[in-house]
Amino acid sequence: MLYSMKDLVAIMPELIITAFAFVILLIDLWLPKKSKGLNGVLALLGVAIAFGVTVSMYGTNMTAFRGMVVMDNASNFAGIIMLLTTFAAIILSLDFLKREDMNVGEYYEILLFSLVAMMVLASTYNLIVMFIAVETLSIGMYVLTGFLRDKDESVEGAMKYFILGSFASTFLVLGIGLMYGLFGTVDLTIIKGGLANADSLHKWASILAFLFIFVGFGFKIAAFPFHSWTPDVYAAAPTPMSAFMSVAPKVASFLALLRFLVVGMSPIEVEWTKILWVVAVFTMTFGNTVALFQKDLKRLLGYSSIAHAGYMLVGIVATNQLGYGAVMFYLFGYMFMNLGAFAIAEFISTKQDRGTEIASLRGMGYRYPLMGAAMLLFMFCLAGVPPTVGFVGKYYLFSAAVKSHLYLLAVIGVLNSAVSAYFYLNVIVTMYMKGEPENAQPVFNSFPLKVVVLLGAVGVIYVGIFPSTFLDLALHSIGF
Amino acid sequence: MSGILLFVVLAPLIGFLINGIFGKWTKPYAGVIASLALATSFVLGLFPIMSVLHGNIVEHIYYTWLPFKEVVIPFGLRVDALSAVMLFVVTFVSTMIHIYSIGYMHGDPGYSRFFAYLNLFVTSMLLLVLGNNYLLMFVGWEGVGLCSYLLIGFWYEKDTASDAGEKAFVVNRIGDAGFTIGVMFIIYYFGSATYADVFPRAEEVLNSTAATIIGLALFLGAMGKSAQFPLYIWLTDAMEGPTPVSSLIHAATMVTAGVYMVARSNAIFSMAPIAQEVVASVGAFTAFYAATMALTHKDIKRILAYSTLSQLGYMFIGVGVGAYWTGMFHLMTHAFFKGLLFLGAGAVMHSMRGLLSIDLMGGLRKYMPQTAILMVIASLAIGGIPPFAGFFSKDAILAHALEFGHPIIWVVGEITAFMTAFYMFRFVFTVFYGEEKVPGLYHDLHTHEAPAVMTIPMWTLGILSMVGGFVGLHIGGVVPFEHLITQIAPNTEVANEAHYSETVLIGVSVTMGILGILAAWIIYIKKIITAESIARAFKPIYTLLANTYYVDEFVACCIVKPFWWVSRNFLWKIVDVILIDKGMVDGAGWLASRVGYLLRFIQTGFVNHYAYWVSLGVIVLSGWYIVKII
Amino acid sequence: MEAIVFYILAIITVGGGLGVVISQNPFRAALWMVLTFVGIAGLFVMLHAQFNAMLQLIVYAGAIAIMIALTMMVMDRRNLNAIGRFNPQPLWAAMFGAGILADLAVLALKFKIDLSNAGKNLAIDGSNTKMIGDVLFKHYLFPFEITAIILLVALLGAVVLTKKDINQ
Amino acid sequence: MLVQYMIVSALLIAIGATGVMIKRNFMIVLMSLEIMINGAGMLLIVMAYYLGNVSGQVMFLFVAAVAASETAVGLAIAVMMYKRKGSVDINDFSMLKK
Repeated sequence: MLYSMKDLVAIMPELIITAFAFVILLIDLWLPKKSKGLNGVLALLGVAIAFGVTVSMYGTNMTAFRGMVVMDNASNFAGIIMLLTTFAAIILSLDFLKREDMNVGEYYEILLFSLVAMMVLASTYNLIVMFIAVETLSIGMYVLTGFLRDKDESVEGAMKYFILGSFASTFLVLGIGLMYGLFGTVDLTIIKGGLANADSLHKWASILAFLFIFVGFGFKIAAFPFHSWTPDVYAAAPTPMSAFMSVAPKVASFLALLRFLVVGMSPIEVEWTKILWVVAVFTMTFGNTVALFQKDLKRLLGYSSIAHAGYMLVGIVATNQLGYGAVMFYLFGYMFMNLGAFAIAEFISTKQDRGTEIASLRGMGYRYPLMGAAMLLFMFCLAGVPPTVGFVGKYYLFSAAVKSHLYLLAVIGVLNSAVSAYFYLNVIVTMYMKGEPENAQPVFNSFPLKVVVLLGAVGVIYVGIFPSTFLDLALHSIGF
Repeated sequence: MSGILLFVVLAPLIGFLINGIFGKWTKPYAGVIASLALATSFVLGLFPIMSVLHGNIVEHIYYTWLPFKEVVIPFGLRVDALSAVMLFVVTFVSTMIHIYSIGYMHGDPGYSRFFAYLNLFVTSMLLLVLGNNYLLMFVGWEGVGLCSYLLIGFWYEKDTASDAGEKAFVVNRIGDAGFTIGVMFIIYYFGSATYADVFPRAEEVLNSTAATIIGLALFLGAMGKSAQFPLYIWLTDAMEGPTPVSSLIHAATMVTAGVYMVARSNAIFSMAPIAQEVVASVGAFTAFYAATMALTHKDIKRILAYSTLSQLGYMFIGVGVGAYWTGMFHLMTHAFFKGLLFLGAGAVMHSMRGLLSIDLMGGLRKYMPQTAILMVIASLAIGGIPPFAGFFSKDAILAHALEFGHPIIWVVGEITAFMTAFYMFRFVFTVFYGEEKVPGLYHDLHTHEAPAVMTIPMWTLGILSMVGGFVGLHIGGVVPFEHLITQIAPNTEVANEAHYSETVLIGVSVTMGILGILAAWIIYIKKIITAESIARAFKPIYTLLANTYYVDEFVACCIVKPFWWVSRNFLWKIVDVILIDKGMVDGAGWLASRVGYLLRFIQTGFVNHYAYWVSLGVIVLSGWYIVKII
Repeated sequence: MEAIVFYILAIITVGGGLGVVISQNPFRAALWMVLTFVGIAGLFVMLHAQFNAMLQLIVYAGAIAIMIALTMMVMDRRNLNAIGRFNPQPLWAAMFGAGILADLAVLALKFKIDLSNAGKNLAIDGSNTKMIGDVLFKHYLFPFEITAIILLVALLGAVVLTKKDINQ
Repeated sequence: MLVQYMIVSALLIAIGATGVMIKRNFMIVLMSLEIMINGAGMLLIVMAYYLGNVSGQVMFLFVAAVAASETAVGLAIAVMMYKRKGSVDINDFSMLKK
């Protein structure tokens, strides 16, 4: 037997999600227009079941499909974050699609298939599998970005994302080709051994191969200078999808990057830390300085997500267990704050225009006190103010850097997060201190949306005050 | 005891939650609820304080907050001598100010919001003070910053208010970055941030370079929060908030957090003479500089704001020279009399319908007798006149500065003491004495004494301003307050401690205070030197000779007037407004924004250009290594 | 002999690529692209990758080229041809392209691997296809399955983005 | 011959990249992307030959499949663009910026 049931167990959550995607695909054909909402419910159900399975399988370590798939704590932890994100994104979509009159099953199918791709990306040591997974999720994201076909910016966002995404993934293929040429394999665990024994010329060549692969991942995590798609795409995509995109693909890509760097490229650690040091500094500085000028909430969050990618790179550059664990924990916290902030962006959006200008938040703190308070929390969390989870996460990231004697990097990180306070604060100032607009535009009053905001707010505070369980999970998830 | 201690922190939090969530319904009672929450906290706080007075340290760890692999950061509360003082000051002064606010904020549309913020502020402040490790202190630290910002911008309809709030937050973040870095180094060196782990081992773990770096980083944080030069700029703008806020946050409690933090870190500072020198020098400079500012301002709240800066400078002199208890002592007395001064100013504003300029006031004594008396008491206290509270603490600071080998700082401190007495009595004399400047104004405004709900807290603080300094008296060879604090924060050992006659030192201090009051009396009561009298001074010499107050005229002409001019035109208009405010604060913002503004053009909107960036990244990154292969 | 064939194919391939970039008319560009794909297929044959060569012809030169051509058919020809040849800063683009080329060329010149197995182990019983099938289904089953998903996603995506009335 | 093959691959990638950066017509950008990814994929076949290891050829299958899917979505986007603005000039789609 080449493959057995055991192999299927290792991809159980993926299988469940795929199965539900197919169920939606079939059922959608017969659903009358007014009961299209069922699609979303089914998708939620699928994600919930997969979540249960992932949680119950936490702690198992196995490889399957001849080493193409690994199931370990890291993949399960990342899976938990991604499943939660998807769950929230689907909830946010329920009313949104109805409002935009785009309530079709394809949306959920593509979303679920992208989720499968991300989960695969997070659970493999094989470069070619990584490539296929990255591409699957990218293609899903291209489509979802352009999903509101009747809007100019949707088309533009999809076009830009498509061109740049394909452009970057070519370099990924190039890098994989070079790695394969150098070591005769694309399995990172084997490449590691080969790299350790490589002569200097091989080593230099493999550094270049690493760089080309890094372009592909750097693009997905929005690291400078591969970031340029981020604000445009976040602004263009349907808001629930911006929320989804800003978290889930990042989780998967960061974990894949960790596996690639920490396992595969560990013999050339000295070199990649140098490169990532520079990239991290540029990424956070760029994201934070340009964000100072944003007038649109979604673009602001786009730049802020670039900056946060920079912070998380700090954790990787620290090259210690603490740093890797901190990256995972930060991703977990980032999920709450970003989903919440995008949910608020959706809350203030209208069907006619994008309507997410920061100015339209004016007076919101008084018109909708609870939503305003939640937004205040999310903004402070993004800025890293205690006792929110943003502070705890940053604290661990920078402490990891200090632990590895990267003082300058830690200081730059701290200063950056000081600068970032300015534009997050600006949002709050607009909400509370710029008076009421003359004709306040209506908000998107959707019950599911409020649930997401509430959960986000609770998460931000709860994980900030009682982080130890989650920290344990995150720190122990990194077993490589 | 552990439950009591936790409830000390939780009581105001509960108040915040009640007023914050049910504000719509609790509005009429918001002030009462908030005050009750605070009173509970104060009463419960007395238990651990009593225990501390008996020589114990109360410390409880509730749960592990951050399990940092080998570094464990607990959520624990600790009351020792230092935090007991702070606990008392914070809960007591806050309770008084809460009660006062019931009257002051009466009828404000944001009544319940105001009390919710105040309660949240006290929660954070208590966390800052009672936390048993640096990270918990940081939580409180940021929390008070947040509340301060919310309260400064409380009347957001005024543009200046929201701008001031923003400025406060941003300047504080600069300091916070320093604090964060300092704490990171502490964790790096000690493997812990808990006080009980850090301080006993400081001498074996740290060398003096490390201690200096940590000390300076921490002091950067203290400078931000305690508004020391040049990060003071936010505090004067912070006066845009309601006056009880200025009283509570920007005078009595929050701004002293920096002093508390330095005193708390005494083990580290005592190892770093350079850092201490910096702390003391910055403190002395701020004390002097801010006092010169206070001389010329006409807005009553700004005068008090500059005076706060100046007094904070004194506290930093105290902790900077290594006599930590003196800094803490002045912190406590200052909380009483400065809280009172602001409350008095608030009472004046209240009855003057928000007018702030001293040019419009005069003779208010007749309309507000109680306030006038209280303000005189507070001014005597801040002016350093015995037996009022400020005298003891200021004298202790200056005496220790001299004894620990800082004569220049002592001189600066004494000059500042003169100026302090002068500007405070300038304020008191112009506002409460003399005749009405604008006839009929008080009648139009229905100026009257503040209601009892406001005067009673003021009297309470007034009494403490009078007697609060007695804990610094020599009783049977020991100074009780010194004895208490030095258990936790022993004085830095100084190699050759100088000894001076105590009587002489006290004599100098008192003389300075009295001279200041006298000068103010001459100028503002006797009106010998006024703007018009300056003009008269240039009349033919014989008039001058005939004038019995020739000396005063000379002083006015050759010393006071130039000094005035320099203070007003150079220090304030150029250094303060242009250099610090426009230059540093706005300049840094301007630079960051310029960079961001330019970088933003990377995002041209053309997808080709985005592809350029990706390629550029590829070329630069791989070129870096390609060059090495060739 | 082999070298001559290689150079001819290489020139066809690269020339075709240049043709795509230079031409203004997208239909002509598509033809140049087909030429490149054919050249690549030829190179694949020389590299003992017969199956891939066929695939290259069928998928790329056949399916993809025709798909692109068909898509262009539905658009207005005049509009298509009216689009400017280059963007306003062609020099920058060319410079970046040259930079990438220089990087990769240096890498190619310095790239050394063990060539002792060159051309071996690429076929079972003289059949490259058999060998590929063997490896594909034994070792690469999992990525193969994922590939199924990517095709499905692309299909769904293409439908959802272009369908006339989405709610039908 | 390895070097020559790699140079061809490098040329294809560079030409394709230049095409993406230089062209305004979305259709030609799409073709340039195809050329690029083919150039990169070709490397797999080259390596497979010189290593005597058939995995590279198998991996090229995946790359081809991915490229085909990408093209499908790319063409769908082209149709969208054409429907919105009657043009596939990418410079007409530059509203989102800064």
